[in-house]
Amino acid sequence: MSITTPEPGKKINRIGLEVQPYRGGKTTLCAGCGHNAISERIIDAFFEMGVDPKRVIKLSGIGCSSKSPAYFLGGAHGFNSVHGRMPSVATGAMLANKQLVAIGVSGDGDTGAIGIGQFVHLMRRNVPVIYIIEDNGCYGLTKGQFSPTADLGSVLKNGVVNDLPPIDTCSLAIELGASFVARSFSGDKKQLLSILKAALSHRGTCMIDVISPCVTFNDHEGSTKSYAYVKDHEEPVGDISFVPFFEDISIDYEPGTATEVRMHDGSRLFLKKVAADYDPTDKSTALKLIRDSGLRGEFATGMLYIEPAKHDFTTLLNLVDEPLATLPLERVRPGRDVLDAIMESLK
Amino acid sequence: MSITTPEPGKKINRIGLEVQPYRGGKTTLCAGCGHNAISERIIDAFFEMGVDPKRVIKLSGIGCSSKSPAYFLGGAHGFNSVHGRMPSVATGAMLANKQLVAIGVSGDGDTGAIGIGQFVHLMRRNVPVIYIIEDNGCYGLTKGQFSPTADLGSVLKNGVVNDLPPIDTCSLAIELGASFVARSFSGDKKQLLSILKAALSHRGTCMIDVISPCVTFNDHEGSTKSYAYVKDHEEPVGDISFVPFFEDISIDYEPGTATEVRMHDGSRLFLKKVAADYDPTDKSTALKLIRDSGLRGEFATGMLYIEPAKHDFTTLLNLVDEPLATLPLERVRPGRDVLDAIMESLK
Amino acid sequence: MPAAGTDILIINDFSIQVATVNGSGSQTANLVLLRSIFQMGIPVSGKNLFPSNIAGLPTWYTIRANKDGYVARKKEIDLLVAMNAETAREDVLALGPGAAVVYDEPLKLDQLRQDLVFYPVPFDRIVAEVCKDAKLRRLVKNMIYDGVLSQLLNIDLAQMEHALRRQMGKKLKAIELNLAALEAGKKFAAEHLVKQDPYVVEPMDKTQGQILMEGNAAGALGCMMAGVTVVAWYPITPSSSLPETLIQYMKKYRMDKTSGKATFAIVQAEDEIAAVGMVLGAGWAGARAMTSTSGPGISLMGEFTGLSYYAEVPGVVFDIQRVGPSTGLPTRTAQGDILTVAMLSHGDTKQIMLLPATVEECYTTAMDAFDLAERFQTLIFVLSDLDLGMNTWMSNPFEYPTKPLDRGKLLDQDALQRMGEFGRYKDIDGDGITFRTIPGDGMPAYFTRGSGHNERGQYSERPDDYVNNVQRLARKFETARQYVPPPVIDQAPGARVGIIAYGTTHFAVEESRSHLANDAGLPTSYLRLRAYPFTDDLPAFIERHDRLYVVEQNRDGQMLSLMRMELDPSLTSKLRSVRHFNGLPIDARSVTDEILTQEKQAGLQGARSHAVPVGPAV
Amino acid sequence: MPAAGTDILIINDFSIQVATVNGSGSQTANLVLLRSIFQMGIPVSGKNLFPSNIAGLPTWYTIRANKDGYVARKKEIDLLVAMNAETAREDVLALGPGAAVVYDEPLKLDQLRQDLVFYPVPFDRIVAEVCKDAKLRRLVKNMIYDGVLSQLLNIDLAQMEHALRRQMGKKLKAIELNLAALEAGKKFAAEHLVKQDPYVVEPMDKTQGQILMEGNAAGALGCMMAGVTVVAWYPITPSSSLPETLIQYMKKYRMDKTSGKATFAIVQAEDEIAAVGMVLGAGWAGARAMTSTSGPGISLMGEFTGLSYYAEVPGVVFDIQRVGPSTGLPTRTAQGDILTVAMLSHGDTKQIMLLPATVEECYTTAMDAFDLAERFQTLIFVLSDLDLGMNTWMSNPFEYPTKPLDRGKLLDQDALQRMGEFGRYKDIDGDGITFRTIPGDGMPAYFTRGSGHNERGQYSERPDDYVNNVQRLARKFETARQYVPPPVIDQAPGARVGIIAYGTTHFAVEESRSHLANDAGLPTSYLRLRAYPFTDDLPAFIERHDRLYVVEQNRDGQMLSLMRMELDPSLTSKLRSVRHFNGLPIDARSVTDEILTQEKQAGLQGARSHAVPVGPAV
Ligand SMILES: Cc1ncc(C[n+]2csc(CCOP(=O)(O)OP(=O)(O)O)c2C)c(N)n1
Ligand SMILES: Cc1ncc(C[n+]2csc(CCOP(=O)(O)OP(=O)(O)O)c2C)c(N)n1
Ligand code: SF4
Ligand code: SF4
Ligand SMILES: [Mg+2]
Ligand SMILES: [Mg+2]
Repeated sequence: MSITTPEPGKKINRIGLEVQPYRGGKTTLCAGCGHNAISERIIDAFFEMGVDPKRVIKLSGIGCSSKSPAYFLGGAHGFNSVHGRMPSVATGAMLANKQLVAIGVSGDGDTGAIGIGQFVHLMRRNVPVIYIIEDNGCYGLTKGQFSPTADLGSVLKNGVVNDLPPIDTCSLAIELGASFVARSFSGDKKQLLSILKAALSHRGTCMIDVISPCVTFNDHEGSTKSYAYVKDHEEPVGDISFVPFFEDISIDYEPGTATEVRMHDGSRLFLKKVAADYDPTDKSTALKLIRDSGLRGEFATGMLYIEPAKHDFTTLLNLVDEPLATLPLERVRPGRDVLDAIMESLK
Repeated sequence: MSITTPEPGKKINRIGLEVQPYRGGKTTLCAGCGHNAISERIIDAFFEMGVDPKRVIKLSGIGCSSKSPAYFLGGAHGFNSVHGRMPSVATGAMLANKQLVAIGVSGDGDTGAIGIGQFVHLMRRNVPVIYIIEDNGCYGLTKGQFSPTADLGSVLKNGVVNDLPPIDTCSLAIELGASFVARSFSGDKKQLLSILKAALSHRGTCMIDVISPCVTFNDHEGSTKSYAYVKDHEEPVGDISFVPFFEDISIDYEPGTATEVRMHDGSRLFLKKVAADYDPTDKSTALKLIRDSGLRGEFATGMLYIEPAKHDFTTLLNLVDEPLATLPLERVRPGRDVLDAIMESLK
Repeated sequence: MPAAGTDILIINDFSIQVATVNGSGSQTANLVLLRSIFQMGIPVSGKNLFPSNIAGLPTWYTIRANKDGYVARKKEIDLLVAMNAETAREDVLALGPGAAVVYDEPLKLDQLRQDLVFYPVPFDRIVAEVCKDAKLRRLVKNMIYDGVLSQLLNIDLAQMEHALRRQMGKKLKAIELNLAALEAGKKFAAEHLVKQDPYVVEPMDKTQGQILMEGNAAGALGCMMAGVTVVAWYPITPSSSLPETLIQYMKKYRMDKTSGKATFAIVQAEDEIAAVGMVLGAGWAGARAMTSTSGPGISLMGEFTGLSYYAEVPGVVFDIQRVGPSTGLPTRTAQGDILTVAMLSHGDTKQIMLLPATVEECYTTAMDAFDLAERFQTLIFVLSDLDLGMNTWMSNPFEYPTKPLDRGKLLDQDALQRMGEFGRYKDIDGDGITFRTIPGDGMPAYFTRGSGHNERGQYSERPDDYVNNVQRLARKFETARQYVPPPVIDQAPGARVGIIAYGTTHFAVEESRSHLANDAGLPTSYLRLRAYPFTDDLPAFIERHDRLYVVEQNRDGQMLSLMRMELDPSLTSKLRSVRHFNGLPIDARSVTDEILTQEKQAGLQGARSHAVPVGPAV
Repeated sequence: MPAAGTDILIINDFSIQVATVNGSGSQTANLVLLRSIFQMGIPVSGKNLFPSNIAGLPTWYTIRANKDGYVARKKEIDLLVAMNAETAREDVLALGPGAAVVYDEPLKLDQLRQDLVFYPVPFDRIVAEVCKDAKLRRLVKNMIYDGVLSQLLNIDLAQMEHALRRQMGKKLKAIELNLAALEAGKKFAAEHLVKQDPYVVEPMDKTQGQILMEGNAAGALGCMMAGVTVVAWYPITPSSSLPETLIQYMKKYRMDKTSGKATFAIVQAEDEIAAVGMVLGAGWAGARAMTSTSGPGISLMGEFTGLSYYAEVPGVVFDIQRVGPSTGLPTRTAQGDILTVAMLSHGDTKQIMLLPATVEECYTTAMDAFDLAERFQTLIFVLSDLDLGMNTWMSNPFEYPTKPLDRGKLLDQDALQRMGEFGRYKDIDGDGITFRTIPGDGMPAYFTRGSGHNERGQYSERPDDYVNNVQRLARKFETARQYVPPPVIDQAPGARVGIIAYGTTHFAVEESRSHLANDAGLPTSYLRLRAYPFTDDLPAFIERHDRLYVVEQNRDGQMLSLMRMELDPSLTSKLRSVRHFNGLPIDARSVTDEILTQEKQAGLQGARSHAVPVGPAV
């Protein structure tokens, strides 16, 4: 199996762009913050897939994580909105222009606490957004309080122990209707990159929970979201091989050892099975897998669930092909006859 | 198996009260509304369990369902708060006085739409509240729009078809940490009464989703929340026999055919198994059961999940035994020495 | 038809109140009654006073017919139709002497008072005769009082039939049944009732070519004509009928002819925060987007409103006001959100508000709102109310819009050249309004944020960047004064007293002015506000008068407060307050009485006390 | 120590600004510096100007020492410690002539200007000598500038050592290392730097017995002493340190001695809506409950605030204000939420606000707030700000409260007797405040609702019930005028000009008044507001003066707007506005300059323009 990754330097991608417009401003996050690594993978994925930044919108809520859209894809429009409400803003933007590619970045506090309501409904609607949770189990920007994804028994720097069960955002997303659900780790470059590229080929909500250690507040012994802990307890559910539609590569697996998924844009995703009963297109097994690894104190990473053919929200709404935002006057203002008819009916 | 149900009339209960203080104001809901039947079961359960109304608080959000606390337990304090926010109000009240018995009534719109965020966090905290969703798949009070529990393909009176998947509040509650999760039907007197009585013996969040048809807006052919449809598609997961702590009754089941659950207050719950692998104390099987019956187009009712020993939120917070609300001054204002010491440390 | 027992006839000037139970299907009968009078050429209005409940509680429907075109609520009920046993006693006791009562005979209401005219009608007996199917009787019964009134008031039965057919469309069976009831009612009245009250209808020509419509429907129509493409809403009384009517219009008139697909997206959001969030996301991405809500929703939209103000994202919010605070009286009318909306959200913010008074203005204001939203790149709040939104009003037919859409300052090559490098928040025109680009438009991208930013939209915490930016926002708000709809002014020659009002208060004021001028010899000038911020017309109008009454429907004199905040104290010292806030639409007599009382006081004393609002409430 | 190169010495009157990078651990060095001066008896304040970021961005810490006790921000920096390469150039260019700069030698800042005093220090070299472990150097390095300043300013090294030990507690290793750095810094300065600036410290006795504290800690202490039992909060800058300090206090001092259990519940809620919802649930059930937030949280609490107002449920909300609108500048200070809070929530609502200015008032106001919440059965808003909440202030030690808790009108037998039948909203005392019962207290139950209700708490849509109820609420608000903390007034004999301010603006005003009186010959009277609604002291004070300056830290003159809304125009015509809103704490010079400019104009012209607020912003 082989996927060509571009060398650094003046390499240009499929649509003739250098990596520059995929980069963003200089990060103001802490050195070593997991969020920075995720930004880099996002840059790589969009560059390698040849997505035009001018067609991309980047959205976020509030938090260290939510700042990160400023640090990638400088050529794209960005919207750093308010705490926990990125889902509604992203939904509105995609309704306005369904031709855009939306990437939303949130934090575990931004999503799990104040934003869980909008999260639920975005998943349920299967709005075409790549929704990334940069998950560090704490509130980085407000100095390290526990977030709702903090594990039971995880310990804060100041010794406070978390005594509430975590919200598993992947289970929730699967349960609620998201059609592409994955979990990864900011330190796992290869896996994260494959997932992001696959997400760019999917039409519908791609919910990607990326464990992303907070080096300043939650990277110590006793934390279950530290680099060390995550490296030790990550359980990939299988290798991911992604073949974009514009590459002609054949992948060989022994029959029965991998699931092949054909994506919306013609790309192909090969998911190697680790356990025999692992079926990433079946909700129940996906949910059980997550729960079981959780009970073992581990966390399953990789493509957890995928439903490539599910209708996304703009399709459900039967929108015209063109962006609503720029329909010309004659298509959005009915004629004089319509007004006359309505007036007549009211006389 | 036998449980004595009180005859009508001047019967008094265990604590010497007639049924009168358990009744409420005259209902202003539509004749035939499922919510009224639920109010009646609540009256029965509290009366039969001999819970003193003066120890009870009734809370709700906004909706036809949320009006119903005015129609039961007139002797209890009630709080009809704002739309979707009953969980936080109930949490605060129980922190103020953990000796109270809280019953919260919500609707599927109140909970599933605007209130889903607070719902998630109440479940996660396992706050000791009996949380009832009077679930009619629509917004009754605002005249019949779909709510997020409306089933895929269900049809409104005006012909509009629901094309979003429903939120399964029971699955969500189990997933999130509620320790007592049940589903019932306003038309199933016996089952609902047993569940409510068991809930009164449980310490922790009792999430009870009660399908409760809206006769005015959602009781027609094509609706999946009509009386007719629900009667046809209800799948009880098994008989429930509840033996309150103050009754000395023995129940005989063939070994292996029932699960016996010992409740917080010493009451006992016998759950007869329908399927061999049904285990109401195991999250995964409970979730699977719900999902599988859903896939068959049916809905499982009964006690879906129970975890009797799980610590409730007030226990987690290690609160003193007395109500916080009425602690005397000397227990809530530290002495002069404390202030002096603090002042000294700041000099 | 000369009435026995009365000496004078009162022609085309009365109010009818029908007291029923909600969910009992009286709406058809009431609309038929309203429409038949309207068709006879007499100005009318119809107001539904309903409970926050689905079925079983008291409801009152009030029709006012007035030859002079005054259609505000009339304080006095001239003719009561008492169908609701529960409230009948109280309803009758509340009437003024001389009023007439049509009532269900078994209620024996005639024993309650001597000073009224009573018309007992055995509804159950009559309905049993015309409607064999007992189950249908409840629905048909109401049509009987229409028949009775047709006889008593001299309303043309043919007009009632016409109205009924219109109402019921193709339901021929139902029409037949209802017609029979109508006729039976009329027949009963003709045979058994002796006209004793003075109220009669005579044909006129004052409604020729006019329409009957609710404000929410008119607003919806305006939104469609404004080219709205994204609608996110959450049900709430009295707002829901705006988006719900819009859905109907859009499904009918805005499906793309060739593809059969929708040129719009309408989403029932999970709550008001999500609704306004979607609006802002869509507005940011270039769509004309809107939501509609009422007080509780407004309170929830505070945070996003601040984002819209500060990050400059367009959108339209309809606030169909109801009685607050909190859940309040969801089915009663008020103008109580003025102050809250004007300064919605923390920090230094000011919101632009539009204030339609008529159904026609609901239509035009909706179109203005979208233009202003794109011009000023911020949320525009349209403050209507329950009375306007849900009740039935006469209007001239609406005009087809001829102006093109104002999409505001979208960056183009010309602007880019003038600017040098693109700066999203660079004020090159000096009006506080800057140029924006839209994702996917190929123009330079920028980063939108609710946090501090400089002219180029970059993150900044610099004191000077912050000050420059918020001062520009203040400048932009000043610019808005030139763009919002100016007030409508009626200057009475020589008048020393002025009245200031807005929204539905207009109708009571109009009528009160005629009372004041004709009956009390007090001519008044009138300024009707149509927007906040105020235009210069307001201080100029105040300047021209000695005393001005700000009439509004809230407890705290909210618009007066805004004026006091904004205008010079030498002007605001002339302002007095007339307030009406019991949930019923304001009526002319209350306004007149209160103004006359205050005028008398003004004659006696000079100075006024400290507390605002000046003057007692109506 | 006479300074070479300067003729006059300026003793105990200067500002020091330390420019570093956040996350670099300079906080210890800064606090040691602050505290050592304080310990020498000189009045000080310490203000941290930090970015909304965790590590790597510029941060400035400013210490002001002032023999006269003026501790507002000083506009001019007298001594800059430039540790941050990124901002050094700009920092130096912004200084006034004659200022001194201690800087990291490689930055070569002395080449930038001729009119400053430069003290180059080779920090890296010095730190390498005292700290072998390269990893620790970053943290220790800052202590070197303390040593340098000890030498340059004549700060007793023993006091620094004392402060350091206090700060570091039992970390002996770290103390040793830091002490070495301190000494090395002092030694370097003694050997290599020649004093050329005039600023020196001399021991005084003005801080005897005083404490140093942040407002949020003081507020937390007040809450604990007020007997708070339920706290629900959501993290947000600059509020978080209030609940976080409270947690520490409560864990230490409020665990039940016998059972070891908590006499309190503190919950990190999922957001601000839930936080205030929990507060209301708890308040309704009888607990003293509170939350603490900042602007964005306030915007989210609108709906619940209306419920609290209308259903009359007690609770306390701290708003530690930061710069809005929207996310704004989360780490900068403002007084920008005044208007929003005063009329938070739709419908006719008015909220009670308390306005502490000092850390001591944070403590006492917290206690007042809980008493008022229970007395008035509504949310009480305590409006502090970032400057007060997060910066370090001197204060007299706090007094132990002697008043019992005011639990307000809880129904008892006496009241029940006077009332006849219990009516939750029956006003038997005429003050608008009614009696409540608490679940579990055995008294009659009632039903609380945000919808319309009558005196007995029953659901009602009746116009009269509604009007009676909201008029009673207005009456209750009037009653509050007698209960809230009255303003603090300093009447200057013969002064024609008055100043009105509130909150942290106080410190700049105090100092400005001395400038105005002593340097400009303009004596001023001063009224410091401590609450809204206003007491009668305010109009009386205005009455006594010709011109009054309302000084505040927001763009729109928000408190002035409230006064214009409420007071008679004959009074408000005297009010002018002085505003400062760039995110930095207001300083005296800006106030003085602006007042003098406006005074000059007042001398020239009589009339004023229409627009509010009057006068340009600072
Ligand atoms: C309404 C509102 N409440 C609170 C805050 C303060 N706040 C900013 S970021 C944040 C939490 C961020 O946590 P998370 O989303 O996990 O992001 P991280 O910083 O950990 O990446 C909070 C509470 C806010 N900005 N807005
Ligand atoms: C903030 C807010 N938004 C909207 C409403 C209007 N509203 C009242 S009840 C309701 C929905 C009720 O639906 P549900 O909870 O299912 O209760 P049901 O009436 O069906 O029993 C809505 C949207 C409101 N009261 N408050
Ligand atoms: S505080 Fe934590 S989450 Fe925030 S930038 Fe630093 S490491 Fe990342
Ligand atoms: S509208 Fe529906 S939910 Fe509401 S009371 Fe009537 S039947 Fe019940
Ligand atoms: Mg986080
Ligand atoms: Mg419902």
